[in-house]
Amino acid sequence: MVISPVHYIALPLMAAFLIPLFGKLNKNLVRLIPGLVLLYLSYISVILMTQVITKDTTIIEIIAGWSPPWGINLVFSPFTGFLVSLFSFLGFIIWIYTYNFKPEVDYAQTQKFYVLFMMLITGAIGVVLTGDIFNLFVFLEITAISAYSLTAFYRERDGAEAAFKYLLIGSFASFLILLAILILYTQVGTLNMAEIAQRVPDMNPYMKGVILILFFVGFGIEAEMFPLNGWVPDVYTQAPGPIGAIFAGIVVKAGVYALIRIIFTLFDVVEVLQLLVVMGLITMAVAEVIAMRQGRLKRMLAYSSIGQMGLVLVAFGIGTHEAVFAAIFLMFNHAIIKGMLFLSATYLVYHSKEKNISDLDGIGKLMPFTAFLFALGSLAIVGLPPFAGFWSKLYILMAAADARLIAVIAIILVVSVIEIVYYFRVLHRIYFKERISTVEIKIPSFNAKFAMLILALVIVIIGVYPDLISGLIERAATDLLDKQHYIQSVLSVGRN
Amino acid sequence: MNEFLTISIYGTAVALMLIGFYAVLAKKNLLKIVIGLSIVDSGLHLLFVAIGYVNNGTAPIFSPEVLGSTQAMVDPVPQALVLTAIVIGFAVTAVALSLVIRLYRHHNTAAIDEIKNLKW
Amino acid sequence: MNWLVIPVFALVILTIGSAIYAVISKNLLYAVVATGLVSLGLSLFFFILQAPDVALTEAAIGVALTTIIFIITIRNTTDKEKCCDKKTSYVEMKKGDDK
Amino acid sequence: MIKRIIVFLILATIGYFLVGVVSQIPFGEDRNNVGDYYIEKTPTELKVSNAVTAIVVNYRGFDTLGEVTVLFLAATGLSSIMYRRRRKGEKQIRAKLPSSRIIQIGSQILFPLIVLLGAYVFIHGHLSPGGGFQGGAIIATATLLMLISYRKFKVNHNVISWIESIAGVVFVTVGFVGLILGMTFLENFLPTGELNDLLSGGIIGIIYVAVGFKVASELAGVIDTVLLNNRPEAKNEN
Repeated sequence: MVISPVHYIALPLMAAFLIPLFGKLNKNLVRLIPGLVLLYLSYISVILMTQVITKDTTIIEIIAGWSPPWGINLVFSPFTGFLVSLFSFLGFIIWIYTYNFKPEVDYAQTQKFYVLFMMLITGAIGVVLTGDIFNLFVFLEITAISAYSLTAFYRERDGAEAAFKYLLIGSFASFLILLAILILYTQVGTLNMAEIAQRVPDMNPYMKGVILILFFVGFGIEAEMFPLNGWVPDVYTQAPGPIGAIFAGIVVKAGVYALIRIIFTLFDVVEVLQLLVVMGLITMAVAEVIAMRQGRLKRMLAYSSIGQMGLVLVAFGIGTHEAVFAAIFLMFNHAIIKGMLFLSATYLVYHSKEKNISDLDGIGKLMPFTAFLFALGSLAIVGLPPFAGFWSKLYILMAAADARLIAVIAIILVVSVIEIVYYFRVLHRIYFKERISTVEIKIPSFNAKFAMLILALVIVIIGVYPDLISGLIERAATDLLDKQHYIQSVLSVGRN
Repeated sequence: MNEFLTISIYGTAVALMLIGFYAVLAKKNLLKIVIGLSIVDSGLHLLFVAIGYVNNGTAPIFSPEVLGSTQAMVDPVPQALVLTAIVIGFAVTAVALSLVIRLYRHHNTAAIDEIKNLKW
Repeated sequence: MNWLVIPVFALVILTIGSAIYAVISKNLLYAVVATGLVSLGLSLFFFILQAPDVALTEAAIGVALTTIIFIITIRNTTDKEKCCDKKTSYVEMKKGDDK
Repeated sequence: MIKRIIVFLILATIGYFLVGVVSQIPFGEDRNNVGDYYIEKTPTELKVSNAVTAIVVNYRGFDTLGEVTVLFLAATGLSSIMYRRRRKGEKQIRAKLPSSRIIQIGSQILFPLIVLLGAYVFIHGHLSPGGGFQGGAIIATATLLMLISYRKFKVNHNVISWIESIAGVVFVTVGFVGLILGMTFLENFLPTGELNDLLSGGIIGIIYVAVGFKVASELAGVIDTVLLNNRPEAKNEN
C-alpha cells in the first residue's frame, strides 16, 4: 500500500474506533495508540513533503474513484502539506507531554480523553487537507464537537459554562458557514473548491458579497477574530492544559486556514483584504490591551494568542508575497511557542486554584527548568532576537514597509511594546520576587520535560538558523498565492 | 400554485430561523436556548431541501418506470447534504443537552443569568 | 388552484405555530413537544418536496430521538422556564426530585 | 427593555438580510449542476436505484465517514461530560416506577417488529428511501421503548461498544481495501450487479449496513447514558 494523504484521516479514525476494544486488552494501549498514530502521521508528513518539494508537484488524492468536480478530493500542496506536518508534529509532542498528565483520572475518562484528543487533531488536519467545501464543514464539526467535550472535561472547574458558551458561538458559526455553502451551491452548482474558484468570477456580484460576508464571519469566529471571540479566554482557561496548547497551536490555525483559503483561492474580491487588515488590527489591539489587565496566567496567554492571530490576519491582509510568507512563518512560530508556553504554564500553576499570576512569585527558584522554558517562550513570542518570533515579526514589518502601510507598522510596534510589558511583568514575578504564596508546586514528569525541551530546541534552532524552514515557507506562500495552479492541478486529475 | 409553494416554503424556512434566533438571543433559560438552536437548524434544513426542488419533479429514485425521464428528477445533492447536516445537528444538540444537565447539577438552576461565567 | 394548496397552508400554520409556541411556552415540556411538532411539519414538507430520504431521517431523528433526549434532560432538570428566585427554588426542587 | 429593543433590531437585520438573499434564489427551476452527473451515472455505472444513497455512500462517502465520526464523538463526549465517579454501594437507578403491564407486553411485541423494520430500512437503503442513519435511528427507538417499559432492562455496554467498533472498522477497512487493490480510498471494488436488485451497488450495501449498526449502537448508547444519570442524589457532588 502506497503512502497517500488519505492516511491522515483514515488511520486516526480507525484507531479511534478501535481504542475501546484495545482498552479491554491492555489499559495502557489506550494511551499508547494515539501517540503511535501521530508518530506515523509525522513520518508520512516527512515523506510526502519531500516528495512535494523535490518533484515540485501537488498531490491530489481522489476519494471513491470519482474525479474532482464530482467526488471529494484531498489536496496536499506545499502550503497544506506544511500546515498538516506542523499539526502532526505538534500533536505528537503534546501527546508525549500528555502521557502521564493527571494519572489520577479514571480509566473510563482516560479512554474518552484520548479518543477526543486524537480526533481534535484529525479534524483540524481534515479541514486543511480537503478540497471540498462541504467536507470542510464536516471536519470543522468533528473538531468542534471534540473541542466542546474536552473543554468540559474537568468536573472541578467551570468547564461546562465555557463549553456551553463555545457551543453557542460555534453553532452560530456553523449556521453561517452552512448558509453560505447553500447559497454558493445555488449559484455555482458545485461543491468542489477548485471548480467554485473557477466559476466565481461569473457570479452575480450581490450574491458573491453575501456569501463572502457569511464565510468571513463564520470562519472569523473560528479564527478568533474580533468581536466574536469572547469565548476564547474561557475555553483556554477551563480546558485541560495540553488541550489549551492544542487549541492555540492547531485548532485556531485550521480556522485561519479556512478563512485564508476562502479569501485567497475561492473569491476574487480585493476589497476583502483591506477588511482583513482592519479587522486584524482591531483584534490585535483590543486583545493585547485586555491581556495586560489579566490577573490569571492562562487568560493572559489566551488574549495574547488572540492578539497574535490578529497579527497573522493583518499579514495575510497585506497580500504581497513577502507578507504572506511572514504570516505563514508567524503561524508556525505561534504554534510552537504558544504551545510551549501553555504546556509550561500548566505546570507553573498546576495546584493553584485561581491560577493567578501572583501565585508565581519566586517560582523560578523552585521550578528552575519549567520557569526557564516559560521565560524562553515569553522572550520568543514578544519577538526578541535571537528567537524564532523575532524573524516573523521582522518580516511582517518589512512587508508592511514595502506596502507603505505606515499606520499598520505604528500599531504593530505599539502593540509589541504592550506585549513586552505584560510578559516581562510575569517574568519579573517569577525571578525577582520572594515567594509568599503557599500553593504547592508540581514538578513536571520526565516526558513532560522532554516534550517541552523539544519545543524549546525548535524555537532556539529556528531562531538561529531561520533558513532551515524559510525555504519550505517560501514554497508554501508561492503555492497559496498561485490560484490558477490550484485550480488546474485539482481539475486536471480526472479529465485525462 | 408554484408561487404559492415558493412563498410558503421559503417563508417557513426564514420564519423558523428568525424564531429560533429570537429564542437564542432573548431567552434566559438554557433549555430554551437549545430549543432555539434546533429550530434554527430546522429552518436551514428546509431551505436546503427547497433549493434542490424541480417543478413537478419526482423523488431521485430510479424504478423501471421513471428510467426514461430523468430530467424531471429533483436534485439529489442538497438532500444528501441535509442528511449529513441533520445528523450533525443532532450530535450538537445532544452535547449541548448534556452540558445543560451538568450545569444544572452544579448550579441548581437552568437560568443563564445565575451562572456567572455565561454572562458576557 | 391545486389540491396541494390547503394541506401546504395547513402545514405552514402548524410548523410556524408550533415553533412560536415552543419559544413562548412557560412550561418546557410543552415547548419540547412543540419542537417535535416542528420537526414533524418539516418532515411532511420534505415529503412534499420529493425528498423521502430526508423525510425519513427527520422523522426518525428529529421527531423521535431529539424529542426524547430533550424530555430526559427535562426530567433531570426542571420543567419551569423561570425558576422564581434561587433561594426558595432550591428547597422546592429538592422536594420535587424525591417524588 | 433596552436589551429587548436590541434583540429586535438584530432580528430585523437578520430577517431583512435573509429575505433579501432567499428571494434571489430561484425555486423549482431545472437542475444544471453536479446533480446532473450523479443522476446520469447512478443507474448506469453504479446500478443503484436511490440516487441520494449513491451520493451519500459513494460519491460523497467521505462525508459519511466524517458524519459517523461526529456521532461517535458526540456519544464519547456525552458520556465524558456526564461521567461521575460512582460511590461505594451506589446503584444506578433508572425508571422511577415500573410501567404498567399493558405497556410492557405491548413493547415486548413491538420491539422485534421495530428492529426488523429498522434492519429492513438499512438493508434496502440503495433501493428505496432510507438507509443506515434512518434504520439505525429506528432501532435505537426500539431500545428506548424497552428502556422505559422495563426497569431492569439493561443495555449491555460491552456488546454496544463491540458492535460500534466493529462497524466502524468495517467501514474504514472497506475504504482501505480499495486503496490496497490499487484504486482509491472507498472506491467500489465489487461487481455492481443489476439495477433494482438487492445485491446491487457493490460496496454500498456493506457500508450502509455497517453505518446502520454503528448508528444504532451509538444512539442507544447516548440514550442510555443520559437516562442512567437520572438520579435524585446526583446533586452537588462536584
